[in-house]
Amino acid sequence: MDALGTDWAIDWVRRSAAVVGEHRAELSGLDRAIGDGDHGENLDRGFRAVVAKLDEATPDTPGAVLKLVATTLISTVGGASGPLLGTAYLKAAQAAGDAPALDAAATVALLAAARDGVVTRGKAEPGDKTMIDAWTPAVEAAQQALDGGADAAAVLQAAADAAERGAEATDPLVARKGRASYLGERAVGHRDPGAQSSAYQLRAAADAAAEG
Amino acid sequence: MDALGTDWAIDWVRRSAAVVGEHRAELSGLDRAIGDGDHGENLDRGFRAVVAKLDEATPDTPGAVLKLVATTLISTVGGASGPLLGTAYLKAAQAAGDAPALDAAATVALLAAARDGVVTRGKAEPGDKTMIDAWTPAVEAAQQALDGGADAAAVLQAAADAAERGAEATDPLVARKGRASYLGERAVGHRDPGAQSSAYQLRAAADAAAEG
Amino acid sequence: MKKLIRDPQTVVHDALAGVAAAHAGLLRVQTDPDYVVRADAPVRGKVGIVSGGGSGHEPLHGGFVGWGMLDAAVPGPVFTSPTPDPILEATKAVDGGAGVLHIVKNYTGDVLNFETAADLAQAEDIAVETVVIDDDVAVKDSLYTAGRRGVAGTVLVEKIAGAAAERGDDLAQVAAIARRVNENVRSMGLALTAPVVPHAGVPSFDISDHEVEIGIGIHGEPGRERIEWEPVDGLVGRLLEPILEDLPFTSSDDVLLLVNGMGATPLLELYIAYDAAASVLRERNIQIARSLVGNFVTSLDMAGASITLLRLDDELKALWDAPVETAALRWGR
Amino acid sequence: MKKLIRDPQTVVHDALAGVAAAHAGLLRVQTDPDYVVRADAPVRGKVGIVSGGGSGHEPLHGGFVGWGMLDAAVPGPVFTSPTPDPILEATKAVDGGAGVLHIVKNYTGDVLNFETAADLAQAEDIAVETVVIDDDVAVKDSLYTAGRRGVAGTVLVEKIAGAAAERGDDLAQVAAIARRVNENVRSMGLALTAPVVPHAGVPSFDISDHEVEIGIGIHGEPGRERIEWEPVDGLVGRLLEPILEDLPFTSSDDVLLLVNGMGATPLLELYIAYDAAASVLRERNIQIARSLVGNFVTSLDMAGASITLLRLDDELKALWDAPVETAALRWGR
Ligand SMILES: Nc1ncnc2c1ncn2[C@@H]1O[C@H](COP(=O)(O)OP(=O)(O)O)[C@@H](O)[C@H]1O
Ligand SMILES: Nc1ncnc2c1ncn2[C@@H]1O[C@H](COP(=O)(O)OP(=O)(O)O)[C@@H](O)[C@H]1O
Ligand SMILES: [Mg+2]
Ligand SMILES: [Mg+2]
Ligand SMILES: [Mg+2]
Ligand SMILES: [Mg+2]
Repeated sequence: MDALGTDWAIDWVRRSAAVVGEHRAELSGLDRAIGDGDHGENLDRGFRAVVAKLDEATPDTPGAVLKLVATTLISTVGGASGPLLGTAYLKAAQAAGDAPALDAAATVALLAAARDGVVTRGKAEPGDKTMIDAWTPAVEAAQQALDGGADAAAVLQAAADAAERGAEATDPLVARKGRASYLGERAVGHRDPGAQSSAYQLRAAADAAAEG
Repeated sequence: MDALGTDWAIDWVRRSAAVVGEHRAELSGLDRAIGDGDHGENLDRGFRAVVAKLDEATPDTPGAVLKLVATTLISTVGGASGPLLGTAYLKAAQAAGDAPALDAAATVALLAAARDGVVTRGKAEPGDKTMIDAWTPAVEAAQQALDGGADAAAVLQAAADAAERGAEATDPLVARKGRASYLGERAVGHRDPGAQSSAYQLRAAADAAAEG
Repeated sequence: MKKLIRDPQTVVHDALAGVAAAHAGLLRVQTDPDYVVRADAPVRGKVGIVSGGGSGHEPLHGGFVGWGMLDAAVPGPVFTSPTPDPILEATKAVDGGAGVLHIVKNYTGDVLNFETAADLAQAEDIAVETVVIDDDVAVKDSLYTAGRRGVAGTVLVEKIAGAAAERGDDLAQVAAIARRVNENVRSMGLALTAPVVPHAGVPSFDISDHEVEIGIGIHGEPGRERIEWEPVDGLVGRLLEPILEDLPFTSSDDVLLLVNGMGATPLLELYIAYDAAASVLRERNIQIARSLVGNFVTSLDMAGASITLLRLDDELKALWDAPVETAALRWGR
Repeated sequence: MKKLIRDPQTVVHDALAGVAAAHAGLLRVQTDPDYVVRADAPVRGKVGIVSGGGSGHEPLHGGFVGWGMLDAAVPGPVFTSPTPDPILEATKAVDGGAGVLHIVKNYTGDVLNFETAADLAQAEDIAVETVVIDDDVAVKDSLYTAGRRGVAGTVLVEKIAGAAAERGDDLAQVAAIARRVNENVRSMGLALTAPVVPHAGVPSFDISDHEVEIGIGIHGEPGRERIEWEPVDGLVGRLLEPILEDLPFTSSDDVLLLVNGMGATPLLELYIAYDAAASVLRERNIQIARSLVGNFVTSLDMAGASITLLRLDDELKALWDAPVETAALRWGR
C-alpha cells in the first residue's frame, strides 16, 4: 500500500488502544517509579473513550479520525499527557487536512506537526526526559527515510524504530519537565512513561500501515 | 520473723516495684490481647513513683508505708488499675492502722480489707476475670492458713500461691468487667493482666516476709 | 516505629505545648498537673464543663475546649485515664460558682478517676454532676458488666451540653440535657488497621490485609468480630443496623449523622461511607437533619471509621446550631 | 487493599455524593462533568474563584467551597488533573459578571488543562485570570524545569483570595492578592509511608520501617531524599530550614504557620511537629501571628506532614481573619 487512508488511521487508533490496554500496568508502573503512577490508567481511560466514539462516528478522512482522537483524549485523559497528546493528535489532524490518504511526505509532515504541538504546549526540549524524546527521533528518522525514498509504511517503520530507541534512551536521563523533574538524580535509571507510550503508539501506526 | 514490721512493708513495696518493672512488657502484652495494652506501663509508672517517694519519706509503720503506696498509685497510675489498686492499698493501710508490726491475723485482715476495697470500687465478682480473681482466693487461702496456725510469713506464702493459681484460672473465663468485657468470647484463653500483676505483688509480699 | 515525636514518654506533654502555642487566644494549657482550660475560665455564673480521658483521641477532648463547648479537658497518658488530681484542678479552675459538669466516657478507669475527683471537689464545696456516656452499641449492656463504652457520641454531648451551659442553664439542666443526648445517641465503629501506641511501638493487634475488625473501641482494643473486607455498603450496614435497632430509630425521625474517622482514614473514604449511610437512612425514611464528617474521636493512627446517630428534637437542634468556637469545631463566631 | 470504598473506579463519584448530602446548604455537586459549586453561585458582581486538580487531597479543594473562599472546585480522578470540560463548566457556573480567577497548583497537567479551559471560557466572553501556586521549596526552580509544585500553601491562597473577592475586589485585585500570597508562602513536606491509590491497590513507593522521605509532593511521588528516621525536631528542621532560607524569612517577620497532615498522621503528632516548628521560629525571633494545624492538603492515606510559612502583612492578616464558611474551614459565620 502506498498512501495511508482512513482505514489505516482507524486501524492505528484501534491498535493504539489495544497496546495501551495491554501495557496499562506497565506504564503506570513506570510512572510510579518517577511520577505519580497513573499514566497507564490515564491513557487507557482515554483510548477506551476513543474506541467507543469510533464505534459510533464514521470519520471519513485520516484527518477526521485524528481530530476525534484529539478531542476525546483532551476531554477524558486529564493530567499532563491528556492535553499534550491531545495537542499532538490535533496538530496531526490539521496537517492531514481533508486529504483522503497520506503519502510518505504527508506522513512525515503529520508526525512533525504532532511533535511540534507537544513542544509548543509543553516547552520540553530533547533530553528533558519526556515524550518528546520519543517523538523527536521519530520525526528525524521519518524524514531521513523519506529522503531515502521510502514509502509511507516504511516512513512509519523508521519512526517507530527510532521512537523505541528514543524511549530507551530516556533511562539514564535526569528529568527537567513533568513530575519526574521533582526527583533530581533519583529519576536516573528509569524510563519515561510518556516516551514509552508514545513509542507504543508509533509502533501501532507502523503496524497498521504494514499489516492493515 | 513472726510479726511483719515497717521494714517488711518497705521491702514488699520495693520488691513489687522490681517485679512490675521486670514484667512490664509481659503485663502490657497480656493487656494488649484483651485490653488496651498499657497495664505494665501503668503500674510501672506508679511503682517508680512510689519508690521515688519512699526514697524521700520515712514512713514509720506498715500502715504509713501502705498509705504512701495508695496515694501515690492513685495520683500516678490512672486507668482502671490506678484507683482500684490504690483503694486496695488504702484499705490495707487503714486495716494496718498505727500498729508497728502485723501478726498473722492482722495480715489476713489487711489482705481482706484490700480485696474488699477493690470490690467496693469496682463491683466485680469472682469469675468476672479481674484482679479480684487473684485477691479473693488469696484472702481465702490466707484465712485457712491462719486457721491452721500459720505465722504471718506463711499466711502470705499461702496467699501468694493462691493468687497465682487464681490468675491462671482467669485464662478460660469470659470477662464481665474492665475492657476485656467488650470482647465477649474472644477474651477466652487469655490471662487477666490485673490478676497477674496482683499475683506478682502478693508474691513480693510473701518473699519480703520470707527473706527480708 | 516512625512517628513525628520526640520521645514516646513525652508525647502528651509535647503535643500540649503545641496546642498551647497554636491556640493561645482560645485556651491555656496548665502543666503539673496537666489540663487544657478555656482562656477566660472561670466564667462567672456559667456551669463549667470538664471532660477528659486517655490521650490519643485528638481532637477529643482538648480540641473542644472553648466558647460554647468545654471549659476544660483533662488528658491522661495515651489511652489511659487521667488520675484524679488534674481532674480536680481542672474542676476548680472552671468553677464559676454555678457548679461543674463532668462528662465521662464509660470506661472503668475514667469512671473511677472522675468519681474520686468529684468527691474531692465536692469536699471543697464545688457542686459536681457527672454524666457517663455509653453510646457504643457494639458492647452488650447489662447490670453485670462494665456496660457500653463511650465513643464518638461524646463529641455531640459536649457540643450540646456546652451550648446549654453557654445559654445559662443551671447545673441540673445542663446535666439533664447531656443525659438526654446520651440517651438518644448510638455509635459503632470498625477498624482496618490497628493503632501503634508510642510507648508500645507495635500495632495493638494483628490484622491482615483483607480483614476488618467490627465493633472496635477507641483504644486499640480488638473488636467483637473479625470479618473479611467487603465493599463500603456492606461494612456500613454492619455498623448501622445495630445502631438503628438499638434505640430504635424509626421512620420520620430527625437525626444527626456523624461519620467519624479513626485517624488514618482519608476524608475521601469518610464521605463515601457517609454516602453509604445516607442511602440506608433514606430508604428507611429517616431524615438527616444535621451532619458531621471528619476525624473527631480518633484512635491515634488507626484506619477505620465509626457511625453515630443522634435523634434530634427542636431543642437539641437549636443547641447544636448554637455558636461554638473551639480548635476543632467552630461556627457562628 | 482495604478501604471504605465501593469500587476503585467510582471513588470520586461516590465521595462527591457524600459531599453533596453532607453539605447541602453550603454547596451543590454537579455531575457529568463533575464539579462542586457554592449553593448561591453565581454571586452577582463578585469575582468567582475556581480551583481544582486531582482528587485524593481532601479537604482540598471541595472542602473549601463556600462563603468567603472558593466558588467552585473541580475534582479530577485521584491524583490526576481534571480535563478542561468540567473546569470550563465550573467557570461558567460561578461567573457573576466580574470574571473568574483560576487558582492552579503548578503541575504540568493542572496548568495545561486549566489553560485550555481558560481559553475556552474567554472565547465565551468570560474574563479569566490564572494564578499558579508554586510554594514547594523541595523542588529547585528554574526556567528550564517544570518549576516548583503547588502544595499546602494553596489553601492559604484560596482563603485569602476568597476574602478579597468577598469584600468586593475586582478580578485584577483578587488575582494580585493571590499572587502576593503565593510570593510570600513556602512549604515543604515529608512522608513516613506511601499512599495507596485505589486503582493501583499498592503503595506508591516502598519505604521501610525506619526511613523517611524528605521533600515529597502530594501525589505519592517519591521525595528528593531518603533518610533514616530521627526525632521530630530533626525532621522539622529539615523542612523548616529550606523554607526559612528561601524567601528568606527574617527576624521580626510576622508569619502564619501551617502544620499540615498528609492524611494518616494523627493530630497528636501534628501538634508535636507544631511545637518543634514554633521553637525554631521563636529562636529566630519570627512571630507566629496566625496558626493552622490539621489535615488540609493531603495525599490519601499517606503518613507525614508538611510545614508552610506565609509572611503576613496587615492586609493579609485581615483577609485571613475575615469570615469563612466552608466544610473544612469556618469562622465568623
Ligand atoms: N512539559 C512536558 N512536555 C512533554 N511531555 C511531558 C511534559 N510533562 C510531562 N510530560 C509527559 O507526560 C508524562 C506523564 O503523563 P501522565 O502520567 O499521564 O500525567 P501526570 O504527570 O499529570 O500524572 C511523562 O512521562 C512525560 O512523558
Ligand atoms: N471493675 C473492676 N474490678 C476489678 N478489677 C478491674 C475492674 N475493671 C478492670 N479491672 C482490672 O484492671 C485491669 C486493667 O488495668 P489497666 O490496664 O491498668 O487499666 P485500663 O483498663 O484502664 O487500661 C484488668 O486486667 C482488671 O484486672
Ligand atoms: Mg502520572
Ligand atoms: Mg489497660
Ligand atoms: Mg488504659
Ligand atoms: Mg497524574
